[in-house]
Amino acid sequence: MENNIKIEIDNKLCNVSVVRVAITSLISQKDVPLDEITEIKTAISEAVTNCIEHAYEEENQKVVISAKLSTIDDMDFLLINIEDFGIGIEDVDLATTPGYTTKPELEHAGMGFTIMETFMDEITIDSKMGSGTKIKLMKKLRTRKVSNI
Amino acid sequence: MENNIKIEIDNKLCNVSVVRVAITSLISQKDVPLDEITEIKTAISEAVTNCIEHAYEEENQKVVISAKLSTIDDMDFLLINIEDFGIGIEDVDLATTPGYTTKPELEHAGMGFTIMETFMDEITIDSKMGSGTKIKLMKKLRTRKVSNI
Amino acid sequence: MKYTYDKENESLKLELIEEIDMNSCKALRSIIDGYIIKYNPKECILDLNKVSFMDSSGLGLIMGRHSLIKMLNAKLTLVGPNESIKKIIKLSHIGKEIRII
Amino acid sequence: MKYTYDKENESLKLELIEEIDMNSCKALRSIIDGYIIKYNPKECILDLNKVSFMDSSGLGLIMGRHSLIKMLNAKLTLVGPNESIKKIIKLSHIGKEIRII
Ligand SMILES: Nc1ncnc2c1ncn2[C@@H]1O[C@H](COP(=O)(O)OP(=O)(O)O)[C@@H](O)[C@H]1O
Ligand SMILES: Nc1ncnc2c1ncn2[C@@H]1O[C@H](COP(=O)(O)OP(=O)(O)O)[C@@H](O)[C@H]1O
Repeated sequence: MENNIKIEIDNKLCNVSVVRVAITSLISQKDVPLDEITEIKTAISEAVTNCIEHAYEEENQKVVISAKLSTIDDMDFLLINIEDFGIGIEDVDLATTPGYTTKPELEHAGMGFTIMETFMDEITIDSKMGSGTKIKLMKKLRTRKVSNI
Repeated sequence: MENNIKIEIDNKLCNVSVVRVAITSLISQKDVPLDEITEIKTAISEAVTNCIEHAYEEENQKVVISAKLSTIDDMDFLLINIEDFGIGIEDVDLATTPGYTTKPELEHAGMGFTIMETFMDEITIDSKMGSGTKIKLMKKLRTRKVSNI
Repeated sequence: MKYTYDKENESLKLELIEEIDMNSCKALRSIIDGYIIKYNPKECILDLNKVSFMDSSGLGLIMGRHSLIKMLNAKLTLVGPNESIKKIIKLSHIGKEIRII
Repeated sequence: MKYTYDKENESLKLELIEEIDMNSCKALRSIIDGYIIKYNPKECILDLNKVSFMDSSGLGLIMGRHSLIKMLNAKLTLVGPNESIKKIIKLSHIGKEIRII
């Protein structure tokens, strides 16, 4: 069993909440605890905000989010890809250092990647200078199972 | 000024509410009255549900929803396309007749198109047998303007 | 679903909640019919006060229950639909046949 | 934004609401600083009880206000963050520098 959703947004900050509600609605098909939903929302918010804040100079660029909810052997997994086609990340190790940001003047905390790592089970960063960045996030859901007793 | 969002879902009924919340979140960027939001949600719900209920025999097929919010001369317009790649509609005139449904046994009311027509300003139906159906919905939003007094 | 059966008036009241769309309808249908068949009431009241959203699938649901209830020689009453739901009900022919409060 | 200024203790309390993300932060920042500059309080309390969602942009917002408030020789207190927000705050170095109630 699996369920797929793909969302393509313009690079506007007001669209980050559109993605959050859509993914929340998707996950809610499973009986996932509220705190886990909040943490997943936060991780996605970080990744999407990054594409909008760091990837592009121009407007009317795209960010693509695809989410897959899949059940394997009674376990539920959420896989999310967040992709932009912007400038890319030069040094991924440096970028993922807690507190590192190239936009301190805009009060970025430099904690986006740290939060994604903390709140998800797995993160893969695939970035190429000049062609874009793709973040893969994975989480095994703490789905409440209906007991048969 | 415009803002675009595109959502691609698997043909599962549980995904209709994902589309509804996403579009609601998009429209909420404008100060639209609640009853108008509800009516737009209803029209979209009809169109997406139709693609899932009528277009396909198999699972794992796609429905694509794209929404454009655009401001022209201080007026806000919402344009939504709902598209499937399924069997198509043989007789559009018949299909849009109030009360007409090919699935009465599943308690379909046959009022989907009537509701889309009632709640939106414009509807265009573009359907080809064997290749799919594309519904275009348009509505001029009753956006509350901030007064300058 | 909250339900109240009023013995004296033989009336069954069912309180629907949240969103009624094609997805939720399938479950709702069999639950509602279960109550109706259990109590065989003279009147069935569907309370829509807590329904924030309903599309034409809800119309199909109401029409189907209306047919069943008519067969049982009882009547159907709708309570508290919001404005958009009222509009939807009035678009269909059952708008004339069912009492809406 | 609801605010209360307690003259006796020279403490300013600001009640943040709903979601704090990069989009809402930009407006929040200038409003909060406006209040701080107006009252020049000894203590600034950010009430997060009604904040259901905050990501790292909120962390940046708090860090920025913390710097401003330190420059004014005042202190910053956070009240009522939910569990995920607490986790986020503790991930950063300000988790050690700010009082959280
Ligand atoms: N999608 C992206 N495209 C280009 N650069 C990025 C992207 N995401 C992150 N970065 C770079 O990585 C840095 C660290 O990111 P992050 O940990 O999220 O902190 P912050 O967003 O607060 O700066 C950013 O400051 C930016 O330079
Ligand atoms: N996307 C579609 N693909 C194929 N057939 C469709 C589609 N949408 C609508 N139809 C046909 O048009 C009829 C009327 O649609 P509608 O007015 O929405 O009523 P209902 O969905 O309740 O049947 C449907 O019963 C179906 O036969």
